[in-house]
Amino acid sequence: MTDMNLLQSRIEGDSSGEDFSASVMSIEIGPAHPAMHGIVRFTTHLDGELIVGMDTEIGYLHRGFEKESENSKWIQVIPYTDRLNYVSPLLNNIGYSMAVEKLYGIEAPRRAEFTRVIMGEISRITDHLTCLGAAAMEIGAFTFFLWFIKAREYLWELVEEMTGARLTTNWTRFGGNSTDLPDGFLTELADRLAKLKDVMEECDKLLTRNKIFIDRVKDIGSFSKEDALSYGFTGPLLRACGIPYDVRRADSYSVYDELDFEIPVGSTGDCFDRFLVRMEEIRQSINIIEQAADKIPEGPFMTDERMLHYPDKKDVYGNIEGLIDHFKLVMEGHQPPAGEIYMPIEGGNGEIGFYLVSDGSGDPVRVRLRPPCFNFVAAMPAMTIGHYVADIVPIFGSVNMIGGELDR
Amino acid sequence: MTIAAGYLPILIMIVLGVILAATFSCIGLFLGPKLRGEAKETPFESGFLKDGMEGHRYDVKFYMTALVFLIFDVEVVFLYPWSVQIRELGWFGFLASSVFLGILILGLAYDWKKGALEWE
Amino acid sequence: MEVLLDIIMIPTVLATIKIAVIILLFVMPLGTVLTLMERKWSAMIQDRVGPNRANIGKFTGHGALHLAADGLKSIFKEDTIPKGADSFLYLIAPFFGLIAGVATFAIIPVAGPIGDFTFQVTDVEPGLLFIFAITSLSVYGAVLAGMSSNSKFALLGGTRASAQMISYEVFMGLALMGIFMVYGTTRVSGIVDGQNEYWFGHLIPMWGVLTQPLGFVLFFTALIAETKRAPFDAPEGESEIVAGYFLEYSGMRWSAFMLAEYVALVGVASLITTLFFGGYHVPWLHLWDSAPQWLVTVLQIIKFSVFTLFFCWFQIQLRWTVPKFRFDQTMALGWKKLLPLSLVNIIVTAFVIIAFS
Amino acid sequence: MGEEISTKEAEIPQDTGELTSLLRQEFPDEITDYHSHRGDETVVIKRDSFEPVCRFLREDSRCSFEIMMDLTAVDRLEMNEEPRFEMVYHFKSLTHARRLRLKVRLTEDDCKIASIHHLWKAVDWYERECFDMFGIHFEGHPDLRRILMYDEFEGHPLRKDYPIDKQQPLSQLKEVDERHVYGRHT
Amino acid sequence: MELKVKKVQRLDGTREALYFPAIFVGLSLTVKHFWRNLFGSKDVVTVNYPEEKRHVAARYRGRHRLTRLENGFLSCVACYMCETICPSQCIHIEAGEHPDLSVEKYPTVFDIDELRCVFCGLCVEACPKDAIRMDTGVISMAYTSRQTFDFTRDLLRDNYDPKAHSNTKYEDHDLPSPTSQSEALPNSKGVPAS
Repeated sequence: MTDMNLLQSRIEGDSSGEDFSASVMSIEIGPAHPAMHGIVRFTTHLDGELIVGMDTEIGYLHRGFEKESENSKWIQVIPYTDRLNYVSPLLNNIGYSMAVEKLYGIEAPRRAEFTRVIMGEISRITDHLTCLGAAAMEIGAFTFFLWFIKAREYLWELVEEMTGARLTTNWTRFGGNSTDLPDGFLTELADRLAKLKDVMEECDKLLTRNKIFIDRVKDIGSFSKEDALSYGFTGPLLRACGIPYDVRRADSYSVYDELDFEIPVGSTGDCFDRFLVRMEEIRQSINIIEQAADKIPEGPFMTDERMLHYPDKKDVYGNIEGLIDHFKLVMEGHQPPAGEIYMPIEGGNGEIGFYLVSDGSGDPVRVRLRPPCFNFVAAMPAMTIGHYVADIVPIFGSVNMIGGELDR
Repeated sequence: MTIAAGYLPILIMIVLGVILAATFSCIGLFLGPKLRGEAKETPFESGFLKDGMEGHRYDVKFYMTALVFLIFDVEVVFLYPWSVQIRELGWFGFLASSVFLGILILGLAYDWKKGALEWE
Repeated sequence: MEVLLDIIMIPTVLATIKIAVIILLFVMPLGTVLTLMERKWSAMIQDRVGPNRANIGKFTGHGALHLAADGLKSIFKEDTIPKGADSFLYLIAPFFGLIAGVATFAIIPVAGPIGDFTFQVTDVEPGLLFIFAITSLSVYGAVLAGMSSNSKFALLGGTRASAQMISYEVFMGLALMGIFMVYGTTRVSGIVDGQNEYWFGHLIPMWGVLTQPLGFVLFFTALIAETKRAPFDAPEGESEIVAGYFLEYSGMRWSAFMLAEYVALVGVASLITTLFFGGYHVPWLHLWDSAPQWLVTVLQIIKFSVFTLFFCWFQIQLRWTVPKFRFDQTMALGWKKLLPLSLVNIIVTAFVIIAFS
Repeated sequence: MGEEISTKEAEIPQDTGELTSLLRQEFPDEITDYHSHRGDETVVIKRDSFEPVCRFLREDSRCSFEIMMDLTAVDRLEMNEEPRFEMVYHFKSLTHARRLRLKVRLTEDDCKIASIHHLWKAVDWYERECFDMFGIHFEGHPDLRRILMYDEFEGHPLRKDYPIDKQQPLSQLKEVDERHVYGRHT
Repeated sequence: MELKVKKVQRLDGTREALYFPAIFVGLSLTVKHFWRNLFGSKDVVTVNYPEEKRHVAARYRGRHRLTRLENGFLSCVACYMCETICPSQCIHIEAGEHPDLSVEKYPTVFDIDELRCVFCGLCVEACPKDAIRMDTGVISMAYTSRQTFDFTRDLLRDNYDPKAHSNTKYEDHDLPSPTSQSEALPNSKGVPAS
């Protein structure tokens, strides 16, 4: 690398007599740029085509999730969580609901948990499909992208069958789910997973061993284990560095300890490892879904705790107690006991942590989301400096920044 | 047929190309709308209204590549006559051009080692 | 009638007619149709439907009307010139690509000669050297567009384009040198006729792809890089430098760049056909001595067109299969792999030819 | 129907986890409060000793918290508790597979805390976010400016006294280069 | 279950360095798709929208509708449950006395601003009378003016199409009467209306 001081003076000093700044060109990449799939701005300093400096500006999609949540009832936050990581909305739903359940100190029935595992893994697959597809598209493999989008379509139709919407799912509730599996869901699921496997196999053949692709991603954005931990990486990016940290195993929540799956890890933490780890995670998720679909028990999909869910409609219509409960629950909202909890789950990008503070009333005091890609974007300068400007594309693609989650 | 006559069609062709390109370039000036605005006229830079390259100088890093290109392009020209007449020139020609190519390859190896082929 | 025939046989008039026929009836329509076909074919590859919305009433023609719609749209679009741009250079930059693209066809024969009449605009002595000269013209298009736009992205694209195109010109020449050696000429008609010889009696035609397989691969690669198509489209790099050197262009000027790209695509396909796949010669047709002349010519035109179309299709198929190189990798591939390989190819070819002749 | 869940004061257990006792042993005077509600080990420490405690948590082999998971604050204005702000840090140790929540209480008129950006690199942006949202000053942070909000934003939106429907004044369009001095990450 | 770790396999050897094997495999795949979609059975998930309609799931949360009792009166009793639970505050209800004494209370105003609505379906869950539903199966609401999206009480019918109705204002004398509204009976099976 060039002498740091000289570089600094090159960047700053266009007022000084000797015009060093001439060789460093600053160029705005984002917000309105095809490679920025969320809205984020990188002010990149280029020496020729080499990136020598980068400053990141985020917040273009800030919607005040936390502020709005504090001004809503507990249950009204669920639709908001759909819009956090909008390519895997169900995982956010599940994370938030499990956090509130932890606040209550209860657990959802087993059938609900298994359903959550199935739907959550479907969401993880859609997340990875989108991320890998978009990243590959930006380095020119357009066909790969559209085949993945086709596969994602299979899954989103399932999500629609289940929840009534493709993206804005609003599916989980405290102590269970709003809906049970529809008729014939599991056979349809097996069908679609078989199709997904075919697509995966084809796409694997198309790209993974292509030297052009390998050249684009290999040794790009490498990250050491220490740096990754220090930057708070979680999820596929941390695993690509070789650390098998997966919240599903590390803090085994839900019914993941009954399911058998492997955690893929890479070695160098470059974009190639991230790609391979995500590909493998899709396969593992398919595996998990198949196991969960086998093991799913009969039973209720909603807890029978009072004051957690709306009473059955027949109780509401038929007896006064049910009607009063219903009215109390709607008017006052859910009232989790006072306290604070942190509930981590494994999202598509890494650890989604909900930190909730309740004072025992119907309104949350604090709803905090730990966004996994916040750390990744914070590390973007560290990952890109020293690479070429074209390498921003695979690096940023593998980071899988989701604006809704990053800026909240 | 004189040599010039053989090239006349090429001239016609180029003129045709120019006419075509001129039509393409100018048709928009007459038929398109003219709704000017500051935002529209600024060069694209991801949504920021900046002045583009004005006042900037850009460090062209590939001048070494350009130099290597020049050398090769000029040297390669010497090979064309040989390649066409290869049968007539026989082993002597082969030897001569092998020496020539050998020097060329040495030069390439030198450039390679010196890093002139690295794009920075 | 006689007078009319005489006028037509004046070289200038004859050439003009040939140009008009080749350019206006074959290349330009093919280039234009390919812009749509690329979209439609890529949709087929990618399990999509592709463009099919443009319509007149109920008629959509499976998307064929998009051609007209796109043309009309770009004609009536505003022609913007960015602030601070060098408007003269900005205006003339699109010229070069089109001129180079069109002029390539001056030396490509589409069928064998009938008496004095050739199905080739002109058969100049330097032949392919003329192609090298004219393709280097299109570098100017990219460079001037990138320089004059006053945009940083365009400048990056222009720089990349110029470095890439001048580099690959070297390999283009070196890769073809084997062909010159094998057929002993740079004249296109000579090379095409040379490919109508046969090995082992009348068994295998001496097509360039068989005599120079490595040369074929190298030349094809170099040509694709020269026309900046995928996987060598880093100068356009739509994901990192947005559209590269023609980023600021709009309306018909942008269309000129696009059309030039597709004309060049047809040019590449016809060059490959001419130099490596026997040109217009239909293999083994000479065995049929009594074939009427008109039928032979028709068959030759069909053969030429089919091969050209195939290579157009192949390039499009290739584009939607592979990712693209990063820019420095394109350069490294050229200088560190293709260049040594083509030098080896030259030496081996020369050795074999001299040893066996 | 199950038993009705108490919505009033929850019986927060005062049982001491392993880490809590370790920290109490190492920093006996600095720990003001601790609990492990729903299994989340929580330790509240005094502000002055915050930086050494963090250093201990990161570097001592009995703790070795490699990841600073989350950093945020809670405004307890409406809970009527004093002091008003509570800094909340979540740490994760992969070696010992443990989590710890560290809290520091800050008063409204003196909401400053030592920055720990030199211990974990992730802290940098989280502290900027916390400053942006709550107006808490992190002493020693190299580049404490807004991150989610724009520079001209007035007030700190996640404070409870910031009304949700408050309108911000319209700011003038500025030349881009005037806004920040870039080039910190070179 | 114990922690199982799988190291991903980085294939980057001689076969990859040759470029061509992978390109040929890729080409064979894309060519296969090309010919299959050109001549064979199409494997296309794209829907030619206005001509073909997507299959809409039975649970799909589409446009709202207000259900009616068997006698044609609105089921809604203006209890404000949906208005309370709505996270986007898009429902506006005003309660009133019905002239027909058999109806206890009814909404004189029931407006839904469909542009604010986030289609979460919480109102449907909160309704104690099953009076509001989102099972119309209407997936697109594309109108040209903002006013058209302000759905008033009487417009929240099964097959209502605002484009065909210019008068979107509710008049008080326009009270729902059993006879004229009988064609708008609720779709009790919950299947999407055609």
